Amino acid sequence: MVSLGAAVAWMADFAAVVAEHEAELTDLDRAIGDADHGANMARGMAAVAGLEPGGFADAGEYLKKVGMTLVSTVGGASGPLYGTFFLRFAGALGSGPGAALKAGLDGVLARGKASVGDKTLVDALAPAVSSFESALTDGAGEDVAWGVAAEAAESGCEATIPLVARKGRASYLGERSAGHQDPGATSMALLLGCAARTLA
Amino acid sequence: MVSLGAAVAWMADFAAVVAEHEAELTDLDRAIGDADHGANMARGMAAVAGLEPGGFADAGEYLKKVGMTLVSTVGGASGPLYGTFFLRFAGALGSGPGAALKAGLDGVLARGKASVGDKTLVDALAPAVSSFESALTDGAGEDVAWGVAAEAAESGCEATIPLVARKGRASYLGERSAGHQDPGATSMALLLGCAARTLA
Amino acid sequence: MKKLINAPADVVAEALVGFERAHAGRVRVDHANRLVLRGDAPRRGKVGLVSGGGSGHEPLHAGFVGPGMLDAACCGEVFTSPVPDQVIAATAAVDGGAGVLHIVKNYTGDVMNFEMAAEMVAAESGVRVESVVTDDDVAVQDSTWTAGRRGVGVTVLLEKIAGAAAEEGRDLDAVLDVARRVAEGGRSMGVALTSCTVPQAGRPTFDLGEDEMEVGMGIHGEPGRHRVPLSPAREVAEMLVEPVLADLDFTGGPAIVLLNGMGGTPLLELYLMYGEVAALLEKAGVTVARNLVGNYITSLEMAGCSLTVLGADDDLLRLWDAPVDTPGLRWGA
Amino acid sequence: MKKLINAPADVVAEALVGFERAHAGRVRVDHANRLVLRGDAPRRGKVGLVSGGGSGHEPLHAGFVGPGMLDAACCGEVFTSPVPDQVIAATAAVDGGAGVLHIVKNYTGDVMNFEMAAEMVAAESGVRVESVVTDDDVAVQDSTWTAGRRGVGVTVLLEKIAGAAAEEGRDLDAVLDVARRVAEGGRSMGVALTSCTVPQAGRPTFDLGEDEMEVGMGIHGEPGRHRVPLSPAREVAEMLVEPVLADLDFTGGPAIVLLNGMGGTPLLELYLMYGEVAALLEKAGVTVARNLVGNYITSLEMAGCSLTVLGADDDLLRLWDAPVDTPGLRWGA
Ligand SMILES: Nc1ncnc2c1ncn2[C@@H]1O[C@H](COP(=O)(O)OP(=O)(O)O)[C@@H](O)[C@H]1O
Ligand SMILES: Nc1ncnc2c1ncn2[C@@H]1O[C@H](COP(=O)(O)OP(=O)(O)O)[C@@H](O)[C@H]1O
Ligand SMILES: [Mg+2]
Ligand SMILES: [Mg+2]
Ligand SMILES: [Mg+2]
Ligand SMILES: [Mg+2]
Repeated sequence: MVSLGAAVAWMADFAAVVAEHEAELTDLDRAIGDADHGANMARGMAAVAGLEPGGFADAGEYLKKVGMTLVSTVGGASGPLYGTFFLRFAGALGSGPGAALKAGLDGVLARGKASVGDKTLVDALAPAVSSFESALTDGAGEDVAWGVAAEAAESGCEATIPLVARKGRASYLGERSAGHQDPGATSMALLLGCAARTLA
Repeated sequence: MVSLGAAVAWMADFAAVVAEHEAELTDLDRAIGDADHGANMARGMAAVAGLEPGGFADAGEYLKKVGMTLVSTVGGASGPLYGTFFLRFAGALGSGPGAALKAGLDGVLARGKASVGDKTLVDALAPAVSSFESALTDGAGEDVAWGVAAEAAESGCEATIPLVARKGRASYLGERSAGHQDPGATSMALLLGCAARTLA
Repeated sequence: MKKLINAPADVVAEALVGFERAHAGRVRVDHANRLVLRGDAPRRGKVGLVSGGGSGHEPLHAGFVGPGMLDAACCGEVFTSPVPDQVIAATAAVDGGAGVLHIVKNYTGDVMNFEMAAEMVAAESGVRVESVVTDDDVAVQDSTWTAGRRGVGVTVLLEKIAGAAAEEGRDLDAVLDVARRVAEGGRSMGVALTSCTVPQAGRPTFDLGEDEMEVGMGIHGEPGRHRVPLSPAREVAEMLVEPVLADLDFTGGPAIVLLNGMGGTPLLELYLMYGEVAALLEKAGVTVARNLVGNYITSLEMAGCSLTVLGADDDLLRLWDAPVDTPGLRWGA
Repeated sequence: MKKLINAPADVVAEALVGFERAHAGRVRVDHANRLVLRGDAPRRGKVGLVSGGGSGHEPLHAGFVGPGMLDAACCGEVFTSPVPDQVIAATAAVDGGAGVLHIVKNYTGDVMNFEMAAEMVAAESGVRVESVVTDDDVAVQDSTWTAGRRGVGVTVLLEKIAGAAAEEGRDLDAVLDVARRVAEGGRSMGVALTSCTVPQAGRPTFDLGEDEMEVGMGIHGEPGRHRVPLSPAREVAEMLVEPVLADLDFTGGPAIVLLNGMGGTPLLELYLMYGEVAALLEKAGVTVARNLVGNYITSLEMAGCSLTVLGADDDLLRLWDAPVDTPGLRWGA
C-alpha cells in the first residue's frame, strides 16, 4: 500500500528532480519539439510542491489533487498526459500500486492515442508498468518491483533515441527526429526513479 | 559661351563619374544620412544620360531638360536641389557661365535655405561660384576659371569634414556629424570637376 | 534576445493588462483565467465561440474577440496550449443557452487540453459543447502515423466565418457545419526567413543560415519540409502555391485567400508576395473572390509568410462579408 | 539581407502590383506615377487629401487611402521622398474643385519635393493647394539651426482626422485648420531595438549591439538621442513618455494615443508596452480618450516602437470617431 506520507515524499522528490533537470528537459525538447518541456513540468511540479498535504485523507485523495493540479498548470501535451496519469493512478490505488500503474498507463494511452515505439513518454511508462507486474508475479516485493520498474523506464527512455516520432510535436520532424532522446520519456523515467526511492 | 556639345559632354562625364563613385557616395550618406545619395544621383544621371541631345536648340534648352529630369527622377533632398541648380543655371546661361553658376547657387540657397558652413552641397558650390567670378575678374579665361572653381569645390567639400551639420538629414546627428565628409558636397565637387574637364 | 518585455515569465499576463487598457469596453479580460471575453458576453440565445492556444500568434486569438467573431479566447503561455480550467471558465462565461463551439488548432497539446475541458463541461454542466479542429498545413504529411497536419491560417478564416454564422443566429449544429466546411476546405503553406525567440527560452528556436530559408515551417518554429537557399519572391510564391494546389482542387468555385505575415515581415514585402501569389493562383485557374493581406496568425518576430486558400461558396462568402468588430479584424461596423 | 523580394530596385513597383490586386475596386493604382488613388477619386466638391513619402513605412501612406482618409498617396523609393511629378499628378487626379491639401512629413527631401510640386501646380493650373507639415518627433531639437523635428506618428492621426473633416464637407481652409491643430498638438518619441535594412543598400542602416537600444531613432533609421543598454519595458515606457510630456502639456483635455510598432515587434510586446505607457500617462494626469495600438508607421522590419500623444478636443475626437474605410485603418464602414 502507498501511504500518504510516501506519496507526498514521492512528489517532493519529483519536484526537486524536475527543477534540477529543467534545462536538460528543455534542451531535449528544443531538439525535437518547442523547447518548453522543462518549463512546463517545472511549473506544474512547483504547484504540486505547494499543495498542503495536511488536508488529505490518504494517498489516493492527495494524488488525485496532484493530477488536477498538473492538468490546471502545465498545459501543452504533457499537462493532460501527466494529469490523466495521476488521476487514474489515484483512482485505482485502492487495488494496489500495480493496478494503479496499469490504470495510469491506460489513461495516458486513451488520452494520447500513442503506442509503444511512437517515441513518447509511453515508451518509458509501458515497460515500467509491465516490469512492475512481472516482478510481483515472480514473487518479488513491491520495494524490489519499484526498482525494476524504474530501470525499465530508464531503458525505455534510452531506447527512444533511434526512434522516429509518430506522435506529438516531434512527429513533424519525420526521420529527423531519430537520434534524439524523447523529453517526455525522460521526465517519465525520472518520475519512476523517484518512485523507486520514495515508495519502495 | 557653353556650346550644346560641351554641355552634353559635361553631363556624359558626370553620369560616368557618378556611376563610378556611386558606392562611395552611398557610404558617405550611410555615415551621416540614409545611405541613398549614390543611388539617388546614379538614378538621376542615368536618366539624364538617356536624353537624346539631338532635339535641343542650345545648351540652355538642354540643361533645362537636365534639371527637369533630375527633379523628376532623383527625389530626396538632392533631387530638388540639383534640379533647381540646373534649371536656374540653364535660365541664366545666356549671360555667361559665371552668371549661370551664380543663378544656380541662388536657386539652391532659395530652395534649401542652407548657408555656407551648414555641411551641405552649398559648401562645395558657393566657393566654386565665387572663385570662378574672381578668376574672371582677375583676368583669367573661362577655361582657367573652371579649373579654379573645381579646385575650390574640392577644398570646400573637404572642409565639410569637421563641420556639424545644420541642414538635411545629417543635422539629426548633431555633434556626431562632425568627422564625416558631406555626401552632397562630394557629388557637387565631382560635378565641378567634370565641368573643368568638359567646359574649359 | 531583444524584446520589449519585463520578466519573461510575465509576458502574457502583462500583455493582457495592456490589451484590456487598449480595448476597454469592447472586451473584458479575466486575468485569473487569462481569458479575453466579448464585452457583452454571454449573448442570450447565441452560440458561443471559444478558441485559444499558446500566445505569441497575435492578433490570433485574443484580437479576434468581438461581435461577428469569437466570444472568448483562452491565452496560454507563449506557444503553450491553455489548460482545461481556462477553457471551462471561458465556456461557462460565454454560454448563452445555445451551446458553445470550441475552435482548436491541431496540436497534440491543444487538442488534449480542449478535449479534457469538453469532457469536464459535459460531466459537470448542462452546456452542450462541440469542437472543430483546424489542420490545414500541407507541409505536414497527414497520416495515421503522425500527429496530423497542423492548424494554421485556416483558423483565422474559420473564426471569422463561424463567428458570422453564430452572430446571425444559426444554431450549434449549423455553426458546426459551417466550421467543418471551412476546416475541410482550406489548405496552407508557410516559409520562414528567420526564427522566432520564445521569451522564456531566451534564444532562437532554430538556426537558419544567412542565405537559407525554411519551407513549410510551423507557427511555433517547427521544422518544415526542407531548407533551401534564400530565393526570389517569385520562386517563394511557387513554393507556397504549388503544394497547396497539389493538395486540394480550388478551381471549382470562388476562393478566399489569406497571405499572412509571420510577424517580422514588412507589409511592403507582403504586398509584393501577394502580387506573385495572386498571379500564380490566377494562372492555375483559381478565382480569388476575397483576400486578406497582413499579419493575422504570427509567430512572434519571425520573418516569413504563409498562404492559405479556402474553397468557398456563396454562403461562406456572405458570412465572410458580414460585419465584424474585433481589435484585429473589423469591417462593416 | 533576408527579404521576400525579387530585384531590390523593383520592390516598390512590385509591391504596388500586389497592393492593387489586394484592394482592387477600393483603390486605383497609377503605376507610371506610383500613386495609390481612392477608387472614386476625384470627389466633386470634396477637398482632396494628398500625402506621400518614401516607401517602407506601410501601411502609411498607401494603406490610408480611402473614404474618410486620403485621396492619394505618392509612393517614393524606399525611404526616398517622391518627386514633384508624382505629387502634381496626384493633385490633378484628386482635385474635385474644392482644392487640395498636401500632408508632408518634415524631412528636407519631402518638404522640397512637395514645395516644388505646389509651386508648379500654382503656376500651371487653377487648383488651390495648401500644405501642412508634421514635425512631432521630440527626439530632435527643434531650432532654426537644424532641419527641425521629424514628422512621425502624428502623420497617421492627422491623415485620419483631416480626412474625416474633408469627408464631411469642410472647405479647404477648415480642413487646413484642423490639420494644423493636429500637427501642432501632437508629439512623438521612439525607440529601436534593431536596425532596418534598405533593400537597395543590402545591409543594416545602423549597427546596434546585442544588448543596446537606440532611444529617439527616426523612421528611416536616423540616429536618436542616445544609446542605452537594453532595458525592461517599464523603463522603456518612461523613456518614451517622459520626453513627450516634457515637450507639451497634455493634461488640459482628452488625448489620442498611438502606440506604434516599427514593423518587427510582435503585437504581444506592443500590448505589453501599451499597458506600461497607459499607466504612466494616467499617473501624469493625461486622460487617454482614444488609443491605437499596432503597426501604422513602420520602418521596414525594425524592432521597436514609438509613442504619439495628441491633445484633442470634442471636434477632433468626433472626427477621429468618424467612419474610415482604408486597407490600413477601418471602422464604422
Ligand atoms: N500523443 C501522445 N501520447 C503520449 N505522449 C505524448 C504524446 N504527444 C506528446 N507526448 C509527450 O509529450 C512530450 C512533450 O511535452 P511538452 O513539451 O511539455 O508539450 P508540447 O509538445 O505541447 O510542447 C513529448 O516528448 C512526448 O513524450
Ligand atoms: N537644406 C539643404 N540645402 C542644401 N543641401 C542640402 C540640404 N539638405 C540636404 N542637402 C544635401 O543633400 C545631401 C543628401 O542628399 P540625398 O542623400 O540624396 O537626399 P536625402 O537626404 O533626402 O536622402 C546632403 O549630403 C546635403 O549635401
Ligand atoms: Mg514542448
Ligand atoms: Mg540620403
Ligand atoms: Mg509547447
Ligand atoms: Mg533619402
